[in-house]
Amino acid sequence: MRLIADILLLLGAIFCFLGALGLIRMPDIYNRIQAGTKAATLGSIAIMLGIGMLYPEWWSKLLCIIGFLLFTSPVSSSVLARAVYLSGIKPWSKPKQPLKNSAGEKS
Amino acid sequence: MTTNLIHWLLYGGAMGLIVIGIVGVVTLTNIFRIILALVIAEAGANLLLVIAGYRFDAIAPILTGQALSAMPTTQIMVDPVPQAMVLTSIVIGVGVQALALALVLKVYKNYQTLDLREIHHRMLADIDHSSGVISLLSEEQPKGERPLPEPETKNVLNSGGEK
Amino acid sequence: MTFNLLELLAAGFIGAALLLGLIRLIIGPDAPDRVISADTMSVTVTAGLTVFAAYFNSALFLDVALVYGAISFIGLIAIARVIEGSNS
Amino acid sequence: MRNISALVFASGLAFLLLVITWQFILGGAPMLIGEAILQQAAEELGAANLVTSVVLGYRGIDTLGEIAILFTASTATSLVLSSIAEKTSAKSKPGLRDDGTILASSASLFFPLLMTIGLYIILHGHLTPGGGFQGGVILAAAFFLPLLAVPGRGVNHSGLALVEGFAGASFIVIGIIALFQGKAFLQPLFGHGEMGSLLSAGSLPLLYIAVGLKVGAELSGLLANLAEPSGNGDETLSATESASTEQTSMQAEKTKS
Amino acid sequence: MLNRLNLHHHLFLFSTMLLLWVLLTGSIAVDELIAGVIVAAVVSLISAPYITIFDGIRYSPMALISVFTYLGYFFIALIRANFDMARRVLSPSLPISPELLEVETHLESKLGQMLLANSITLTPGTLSVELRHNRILVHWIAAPEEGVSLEQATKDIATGFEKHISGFLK
Amino acid sequence: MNNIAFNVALPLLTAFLLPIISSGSKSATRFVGPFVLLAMLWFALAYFNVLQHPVAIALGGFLPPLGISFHLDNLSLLMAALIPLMMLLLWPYNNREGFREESLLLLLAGAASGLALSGDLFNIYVFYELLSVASFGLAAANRTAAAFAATFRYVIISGLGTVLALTGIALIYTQTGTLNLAHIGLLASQLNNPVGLSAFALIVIGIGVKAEIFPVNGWVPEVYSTASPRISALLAGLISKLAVLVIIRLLVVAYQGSQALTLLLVLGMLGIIWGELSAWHSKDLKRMFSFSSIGQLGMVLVAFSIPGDAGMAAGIAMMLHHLVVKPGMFLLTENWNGPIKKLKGAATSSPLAAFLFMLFALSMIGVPPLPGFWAKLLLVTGLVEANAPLYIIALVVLLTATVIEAHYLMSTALKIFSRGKKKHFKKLLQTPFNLTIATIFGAVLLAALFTLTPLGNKLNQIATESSDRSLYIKTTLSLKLPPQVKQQVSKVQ
Repeated sequence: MRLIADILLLLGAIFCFLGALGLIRMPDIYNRIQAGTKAATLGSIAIMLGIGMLYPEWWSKLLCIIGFLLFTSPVSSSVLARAVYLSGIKPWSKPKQPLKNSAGEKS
Repeated sequence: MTTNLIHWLLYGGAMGLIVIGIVGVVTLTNIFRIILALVIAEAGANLLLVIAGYRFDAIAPILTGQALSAMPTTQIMVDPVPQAMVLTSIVIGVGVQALALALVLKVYKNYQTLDLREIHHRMLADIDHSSGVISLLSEEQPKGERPLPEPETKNVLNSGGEK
Repeated sequence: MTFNLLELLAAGFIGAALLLGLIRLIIGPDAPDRVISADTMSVTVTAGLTVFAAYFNSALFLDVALVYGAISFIGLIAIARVIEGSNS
Repeated sequence: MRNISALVFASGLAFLLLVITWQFILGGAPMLIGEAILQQAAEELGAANLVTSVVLGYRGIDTLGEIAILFTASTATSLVLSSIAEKTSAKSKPGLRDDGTILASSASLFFPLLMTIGLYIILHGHLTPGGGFQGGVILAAAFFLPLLAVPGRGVNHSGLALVEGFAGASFIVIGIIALFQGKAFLQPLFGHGEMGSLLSAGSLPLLYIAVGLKVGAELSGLLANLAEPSGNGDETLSATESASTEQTSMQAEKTKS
Repeated sequence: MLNRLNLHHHLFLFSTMLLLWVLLTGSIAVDELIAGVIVAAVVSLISAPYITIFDGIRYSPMALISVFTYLGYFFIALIRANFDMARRVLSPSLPISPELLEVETHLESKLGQMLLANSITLTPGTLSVELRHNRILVHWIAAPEEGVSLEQATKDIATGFEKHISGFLK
Repeated sequence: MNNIAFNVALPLLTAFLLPIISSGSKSATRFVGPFVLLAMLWFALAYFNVLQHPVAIALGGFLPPLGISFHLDNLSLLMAALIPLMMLLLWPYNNREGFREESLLLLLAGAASGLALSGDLFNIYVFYELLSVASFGLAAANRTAAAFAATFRYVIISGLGTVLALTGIALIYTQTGTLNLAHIGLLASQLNNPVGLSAFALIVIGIGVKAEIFPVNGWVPEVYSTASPRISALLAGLISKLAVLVIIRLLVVAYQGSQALTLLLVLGMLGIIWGELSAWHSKDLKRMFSFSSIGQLGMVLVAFSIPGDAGMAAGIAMMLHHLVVKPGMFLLTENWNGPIKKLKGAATSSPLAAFLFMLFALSMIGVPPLPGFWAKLLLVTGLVEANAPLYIIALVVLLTATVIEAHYLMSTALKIFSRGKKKHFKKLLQTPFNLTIATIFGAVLLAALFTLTPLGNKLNQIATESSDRSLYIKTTLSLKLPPQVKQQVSKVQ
C-alpha cells in the first residue's frame, strides 16, 4: 500500500517539476500556461491521491481539495489566457512558417 | 548551533524586510509604490512578531487527536500569543492599506499625477490659495493655470513612477 | 511520520518545481509570465501543503491548503482582470 | 536635498536594526505568558485551538478593537469615495471589456462553494487553524468574485451595512451580557462543552461567527467601494464628478478642457 | 412550472452544499450535520437568485451514469495530456507548432459550455482562451502544419467531451 | 464595579449601529452620539469620585499578565473624563450630511478611552491604530483635494510609525516574553540593554506620530490647515495628549534609566526649536497654531524628561494647559484663516473673539497671573532643579522659544487690534457656534486662574501617584496571579 502511495507521490512531484520546467522552456505565454496548468494540476492530484492512501481518514477533505483544484485551475488559466489575448499579445509561432489568417479573428 | 543560525536568519530576514520597506517609503516618489513599500515593511514587522514565538521543532498550538484527551499535552508548541497579535496586526494593516488606496484614487483624480513631490507642491499651493497667502509657487504660475502634466500614467499598475 | 527515500525524493521534486517557478517569476519578462508562474507555484504549494500534513501527521494543514488554494485563485483572477484592462 | 536626508535617515535606521539583530540573545524569546497560556488555556476555555483562546479569550478586547478598525477603515473609505460612488454605481465600468463567459459562469458556480467553505472555516475556528478572520476573508472573496466577473454589477450596500452593524453589535452585546451576569466584560459564557467537538468552548464560536460576518461584510464593502469608482485609470470620471468644493470643481474643469 | 424549476434549483444547491459540508468536516456527527443543514440552507437561499447556471441539468438516472463516463473519459484525457506535455517539454527540439483557432459547440447551457471549455484546457495540447456564444477560441500547441477548418478542429478537440457532457447537461 | 469597560464598549457599539439607526431616522443620529458621550462622562466621573487608590481591572476575567487589564488611576480617569467632555464640546451638532463623521467621532472616543485606560502594550497599540484610522477619516472629511493629499501623507507617516511601534513591541516581547505593562515593569532589568532601549526609541517615534514628536510631525501643518477647525482642535488638543500619556506610562513603568529620559529631552528640544521657528515664519493663523502646537508638545516632552515627581507635575500641567488653550485657538481660525496681515480690524468686527485670542496667547506665552505661567514655572523650576548640562541647555531653549512665541503671537495680536478697512469686517465675523465653544474654553482657563491652590494640590497628588512605578506594578499584579506565572515572577525577582 505504502509503495503505491509513494509511487503516486513521486509521479505527482515529477509532473509538478515538469510543469515548472515547461514554464521555463516554453517560448511564449500561451504555451507556458498550457505547460504550467496541466502538469501542475495532474501532479497535485496525484500527490493528494498518494497522501490519501497514506492517511485513509483524510480522503474526504482531500477529495474537496482535488475537486476545487480541478475547477479552479483550468478556469484561472483560461482567464489569464483570455486576458493575455485581449491585451493584444499574439501567440508565438515557428519563425519559418507563414502566418495563418484565421488566427486573430473572433466571431 | 543550527537553531541559533536559523533564529538569526529569521530575525535578520524580518529586519531586512522592515528596512527595505522603510527605505522604500522614504525614498520613492510614486505614491502607489509607497503604499507597496509600506506593505513590505508591515510584512517585516509581522514576521518579526511571529518569529518572536517561534521554537525550533515545535508544533502549531492546536490540540488534535490524542492530545485532546491527554492534557496538558507533552508536545512542544509554539507560542500562541504572537500568532494572535499577528492576526490582529494583519487585519489592521489591511484596513489602513484600503484607506490609503482610496486616498490614492482621490488624489490621482484631483491632481492627475502619482508623483508625491508634485502632489505635495500642489497641495501646499492649494492650502496657500485657500488661506489667501500668495506663495512663491502660485506667483510663478498664476492662479488657476497650474499646468497639468502629461497623462502618461494611464495605467497605474504598470507604468510605475519613472518620471 | 518519517519519510522514506521515495517520499523524500518526491518532496525534493516539489521543491525543485518551486525553485524553477521562482526563476520564471524573477526573470519575467512580462506580467503575465510572472502571474502564470505564481499560479503554477500556488497549485504546487497546495500539493506541498498536503505533503506537509503527512509529514507532521496533522490534518490541520489540509484546511490551510484549501484556504490557500481559494485565496490564490481569487488573487490570480483579480490580477488577470487588471492585465486585461491595462493594455486595451 | 530631501533625498539625501531621506537616505541618511534610512541608512541610520538600517544600521540600528542590524545592530539590534546582532545583539539578539540567540535562542528565542523567554515566552513567559505564552508558556502559561499553553499550560492552562485548554482547561480554562475548552477550545482545541489555543490561538483562538488567545484571540477571543485572553485578548478579546484586542479583537474588538480590530473589528472596530476594519469598520473605521471602511467608513472612512466610503467617506472619502462617497462623492463618486453614488454617481457611477449604476453604470458599468468603462475600462474593462465585457465579461468572459468562462469567468462569469465559474463565478456564479464558485459563489456558493466559497461561501460554504468560508462558513466552514468560521464555524470550526475553535478546532482548526481557521477562524473568523480567515473565514471572513473567504466570504469577502466569494462576494468579490462575481464583482470581478461582471464589473457593472451593483452591490447591495445597505444589506452589507445591516450585516456589519449587527455582527459588530452582537460581539459587544455578548460581552455586555457577561457583564450583566456579574462576570467581566467579554468573559466567555455557556461552559466548555466536550473538547474538540463543534459545540464546545462556550461563547467563543458565537464570537467568531460575529467576527467572521463582520470581516466578510467589511471587506466586501471595502472592495466594492474601491472597485466601483476606480475606472481603471480611465479618468473621464473626474470631469463629471461634482466636487465638494469650488476648488476641486475648478480643477476638474481644467481636466476636461 | 417556474416554481417547480425553482424548487429543483434550490434542492440541487442545497444538497450540493450539504455534500460539500460533509466532505469538508469529514464527520457525520449530529451537531456537525445540523450545522451543515443550517449552513447549506442559508447559502442556497442567499445565492439562489444570483445563480442561473444550474438551469440545464438533466435530472435522470441516465445522467448520473454519463457523469461517471464523462469523468472517466476526462481523467484519461488528463493523463494523456500530461504525458504528451512531458514528451514535448523533455525533448530537446521542443516540438510545438502553436496556433489559435476556433471550435464550435452545440451545448446550450452555460454550465455545459464552461465544463467543455475547462475540459479542453486540461486535455492534450489545447487551452481554451475565450468562450463566446457557442464558439470557443482554442490555443492548440500542436496544430497541423497546413491549417484546419472549423469543423475539423471541432471534431478533433471538442466532440469527444461534448458527447459525454450532453448526457447530463443541455 | 466593572462598568468602566462601557467607556470603550458603548461608543463602539453605537458607532457600529449608527448606519442602521440613520437609515431609520435621521434625527436620531444627531442626538444618539452626545447621549453616549454623556454616559461615558458619567461612568468616568463616577469612578473618579470613589477612587481612593489605583485599581486594575481584568478584562474577560483573565488575570493579568495573561489577560488584558485596564489600569485606573487618577491620571487615566482624568483623561477618560476629558475625552467625552472635549468630544461634547467639539461635536458637529450642525452636521446634516450623514452619519459617517459622527460614527468616526464615536470610534475615536472609544479608542481614546481604551488608550487612556489600557495597561497592556499590544492593546495600547490596537487602540492607537483605531485612533489613527478614525482620525484619518476625520482629517479627510472635508473632501477637498488638498485634504485628500494631506491625509495621504498623514496615512503614510502614520503607517511608518505603526511599523516602527510594532517592531518595538515585538522587540520588547522577545526580551521579556510578556506584554502587560506592569509585568514588563517587573522585568525591566531585561530591557536595560541596547535592544530594549532601541525598542523604547522605536515605540516613542512610532506613537510619537500622533504626539507630534520631532522627526515624524511633517503631517501636522498640512492636516491642521486642511481639516475643519473642530477636527484640528480635537487632534491637537486631545489626541496628541493621549499619545503622550502612552509614552510616559512606558517611561515610568519600564524605563527608569537616564538614556530614555535623554532621548525624550533631545526629541523635545528639537521639537521646540523646529516648531517655534516655523511658527515664527508662517503667514497664516492655522499653520502658525499648528507649528506652535508642535513646539508646545516639545515642551511637554521636555517636562516629562525631568526625573521624578517634579517633571511629572510640570508635564501634566503643560498638557492640561495646552489641552484647553489650543482647541480654543483653533476654533477661532474658522473665519480668520486669511493671511495675518489681512486680519486688520478683526477686533472691531468681533471683539469677544479678539479678547479670547489675547487671553489664549498671553496664557500660552506665560504671562504671570494666567495658568500658562504656572505651568511654565513648574517646568522651569524642574529644569533648574534637575541641574544637569542638558537640562540647562533645555532651559535656554525653552526661554528663547518663549521669546519667539511672544513675538509672533503679539505681532498677530497687534494686527488684530489695529484699525482696518470697513469692508473686511463681515468676512472676519466669527460664527456664533464656534465662538461659544471657544468662550467655554476661555472660561475654563479663567476658572483655573481662581482655583489655583486646589488644582495645584490635585496636580501634585496625580503626579506623585502616576510617577510611582512600584505602585503601578503592584496594582496590576496584586490581582490573584495564576500559579505558573507566580512561580516565574518569583524566579525573576
